[in-house]
Amino acid sequence: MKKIYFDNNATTPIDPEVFDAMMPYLKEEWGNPSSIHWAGRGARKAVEEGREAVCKLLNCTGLELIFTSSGSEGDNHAIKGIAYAKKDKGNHIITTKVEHPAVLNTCKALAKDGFETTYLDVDGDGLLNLDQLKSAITPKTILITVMYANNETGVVFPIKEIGEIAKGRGITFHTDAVQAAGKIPLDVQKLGVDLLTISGHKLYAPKGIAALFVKRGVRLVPLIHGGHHERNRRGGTENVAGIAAIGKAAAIAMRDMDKEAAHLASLRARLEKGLAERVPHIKINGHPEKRLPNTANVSFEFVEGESLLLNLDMKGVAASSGSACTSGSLEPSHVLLAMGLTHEMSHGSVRFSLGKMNTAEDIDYLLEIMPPIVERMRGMSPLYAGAK
Amino acid sequence: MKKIYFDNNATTPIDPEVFDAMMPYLKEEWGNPSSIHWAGRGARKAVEEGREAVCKLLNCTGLELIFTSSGSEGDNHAIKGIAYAKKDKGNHIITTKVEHPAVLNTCKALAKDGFETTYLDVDGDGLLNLDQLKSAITPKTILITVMYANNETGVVFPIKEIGEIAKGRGITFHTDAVQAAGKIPLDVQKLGVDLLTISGHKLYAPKGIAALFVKRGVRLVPLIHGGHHERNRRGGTENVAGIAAIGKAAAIAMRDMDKEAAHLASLRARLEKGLAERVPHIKINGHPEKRLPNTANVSFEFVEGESLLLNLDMKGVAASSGSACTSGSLEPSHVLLAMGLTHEMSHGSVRFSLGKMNTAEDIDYLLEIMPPIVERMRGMSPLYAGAK
Amino acid sequence: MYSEKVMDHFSNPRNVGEVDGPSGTGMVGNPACGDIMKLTIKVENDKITDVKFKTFGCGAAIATSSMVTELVKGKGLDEAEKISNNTVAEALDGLPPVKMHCSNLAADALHAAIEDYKKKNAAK
Amino acid sequence: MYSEKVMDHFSNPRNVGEVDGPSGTGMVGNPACGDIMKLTIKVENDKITDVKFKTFGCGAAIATSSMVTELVKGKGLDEAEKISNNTVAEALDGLPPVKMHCSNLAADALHAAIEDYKKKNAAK
Ligand SMILES: Cc1ncc(COP(=O)(O)O)c(C=O)c1O
Ligand SMILES: Cc1ncc(COP(=O)(O)O)c(C=O)c1O
Repeated sequence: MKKIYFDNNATTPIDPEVFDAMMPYLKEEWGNPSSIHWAGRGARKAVEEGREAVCKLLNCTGLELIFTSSGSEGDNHAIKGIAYAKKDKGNHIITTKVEHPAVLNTCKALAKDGFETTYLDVDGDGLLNLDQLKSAITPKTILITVMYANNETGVVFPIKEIGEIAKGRGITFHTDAVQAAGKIPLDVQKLGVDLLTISGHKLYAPKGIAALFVKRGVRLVPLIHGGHHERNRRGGTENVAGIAAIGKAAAIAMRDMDKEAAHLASLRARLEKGLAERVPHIKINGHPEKRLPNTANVSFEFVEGESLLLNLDMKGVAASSGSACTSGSLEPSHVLLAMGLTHEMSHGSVRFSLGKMNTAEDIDYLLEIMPPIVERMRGMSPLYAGAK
Repeated sequence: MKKIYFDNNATTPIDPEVFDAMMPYLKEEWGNPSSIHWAGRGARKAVEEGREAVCKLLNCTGLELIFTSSGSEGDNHAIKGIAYAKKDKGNHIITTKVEHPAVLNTCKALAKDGFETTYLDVDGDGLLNLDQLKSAITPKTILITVMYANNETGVVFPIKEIGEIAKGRGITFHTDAVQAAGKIPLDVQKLGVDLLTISGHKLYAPKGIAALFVKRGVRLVPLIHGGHHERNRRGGTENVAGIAAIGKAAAIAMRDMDKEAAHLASLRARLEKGLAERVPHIKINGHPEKRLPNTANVSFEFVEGESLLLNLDMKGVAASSGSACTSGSLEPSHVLLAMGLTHEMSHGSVRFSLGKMNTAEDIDYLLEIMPPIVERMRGMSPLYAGAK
Repeated sequence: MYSEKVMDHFSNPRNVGEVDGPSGTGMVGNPACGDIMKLTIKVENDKITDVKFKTFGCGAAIATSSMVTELVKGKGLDEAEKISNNTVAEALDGLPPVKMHCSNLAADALHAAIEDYKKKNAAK
Repeated sequence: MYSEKVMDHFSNPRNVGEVDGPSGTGMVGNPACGDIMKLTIKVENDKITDVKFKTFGCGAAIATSSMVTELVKGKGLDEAEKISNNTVAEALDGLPPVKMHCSNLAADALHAAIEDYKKKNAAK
């Protein structure tokens, strides 16, 4: 059966170049980078080269990068690390209602330690109101954490502007750039952020490796205490193969991003236009322009998302509904609800997130199979009058 | 040049069977285990099979196992997780002076939050005094964390006895079994522990994957908040390939442990006996019997460890001095100092930690090159009268 | 995630639609949960002679709806009333734990339809 | 970790031992740090005509000891006194940062030896 993967925001395939780059570290060069003997030297070199490559993508120095095991670890490290480091200065955090659970649940957990969080609204297009942000700031505000791009809708937030607001007031600024990495430019100097999270497995590298940028001079409490690794900022023997992989993935992203972004944008346009032409009663969620080039979030009125996904899966098409991370739960997407969608429309949403392996033929196949699926499911729906 | 690896406590090579087991998840099965479509199903299956295999090694149920990224993360998760979960009950922790930095530095960090830690002594053989442990317990003691086997000397602590002391008093008991796993039996039921840490890269699996056993009913605060992964106990997309790898490694450990332990013990005896016969003024550190079968920690009087390691490395032999994790520092081993060794003797220690690929020929090669190296270095030493 | 039986009922649902001139109608669930089921039954001589469903919901919701119609077709009302959500889940070889609460409403819809029929009948 | 020069001096250390009837002896370092250096010099006409070392310590400690003996052999005392630990590290193409403080004592040992020589000489 055909297999078409439209779930690249959940995780990406591993790029064959990345696979090749990590192999030596699973075969001959399995040493511990801390060892001074032959077995450690190759590993140490891989760690430093991987660091350099990721630093190039982010435009930062090696001293400013901490390798972590996941985007979630990076988000936790950044948010808890700053909160505890600055707790004498204040206890107020500002974030948004549409963050990933790694951010939202970390902020919630900090409430038990006396931290208070303001969750900013988004409008119907998924955009923030920077005036609301400004007026949320209090003398006790120590941290703003706002994602660069939303995983469900692809909506991109104005990180540079938020950074300027934060800087003027001495507030530390973190951005979760897990979905932005590799899709839109990610220059920490230009963005003006203090901390930034990325994750390998959204970037054609494997799961289990990620990185956190921490601007020179920004102090934070470690999340994982231990040995001298990562300059005493993150204990644990380095995931050498993973670091080689994310380094390669970063280098590829640097090299190919412009080309890939154009490719993705054109496929996405084909998909959205095609669906709108073929399927009535749909809504494309998120601001039409201020979005990642690869993400299409579509609500199909009168039907429920999971049932669409199962139908798509039966035809070999992988997509998702809500974020993959919360697909184990039954709650409708908190992101779409925050954008003002009804429960029905939120439940009826499907996310198509494209990747660099996708082709125009993939889109055309989807456009062929989607209308009858939607029609069939609507025919079963008690909410759909048109079918009677 | 010959390459002989005697640094298996720092990290192990990846077993070819383990390599093969993880490959599918870096090639075709790169899906996100949370996804409900085809790409997620194979990944989900791998996670569940990996979990089962590790559970078999530990003799626990799947609900009791959390996959983590490193032994250090496991130790941090266990110790901070229990400390914060039980902080209303008390603020006192008991550990030993010879733990890994992942434990020691976590306890130190907790001091800033009002937790107090008692660090138990060891004697000249590296053993604990359980009476000291008993009398260290106060009504405020919430956690005992004592390693199963020491990474530098291989000394094994009486976990079962400590577990009985803890249980009688309602104190949670964690053991860092990173070095024990695969070398000595590890049955959490028989050991009577509440939490237990293992790490893949000490068990012929790759770096970046590890696991924490948490006994049913033991509540702890997550270290990494996020999505619903690992039953809401550890956010972050699962390291699927890593989990497949540690699962395979656990299955191999189950299958081969008895045979391997005998093999290691006989090689280690050959090494220690051979060195004692050929090199004067040496001391083998740690209790002669209560040790892992693979670890030989030897102090060479009058010379410094690093200079021995460099000489060994020039002959293709990889060993370490102190723990690999602290080799970036200049401090003599805290473990050997705690055992009462002088600074010179601590500085003069070399750890040979054997692995399943080692052979009698490897040992004989070491026995051949070691005496002239020590002699040469002693000839340069101002502390060595014999050479004058 | 789902058993083969669930997938069978999901992809080939039995008795979709609404019976003509239903003797009773049951509608349960709500949009917040993401599951709404509408069951219509035809009752003759205290027997369910026809039954159809319409469902807005996930795979489990559709499969349980389909299954319940198979289970009750031709059954007497007494027997039909004994069918529980668990009966339905078991007939499908089980459901994922996360789906047991929200999406397993088909028997509720059936009971609502029977009650509706009884109310209408009592009124006659 | 170490430069080639360091490894060269470590594996082929120059001037190991103690000079016969030394004009001055310098001993620096302590066991806690893991580095102890003993430097003996022969001085004739304010020139260092011979110099030898004995060192207990890591690779850096041995290489710096060896290097300092090369640097001062045949030099006048004035010139020798100007040699700093940094001079030695530079002559070795640098040392790992972690080694700069503890293990880079060779010039200190040299200065201690010169001082010892001067003290002895003044006493004469
Ligand atoms: C006893 C012990 N605990 C914990 C660790 C940390 O394990 P990891 O490197 O996987 O974080 C090690 C390894 O260095 C160890 O030997
Ligand atoms: C925006 C965002 N942040 C954080 C994460 C968490 O990343 P990871 O799965 O690497 O923990 C994800 C991925 O699910 C994401 O999309």
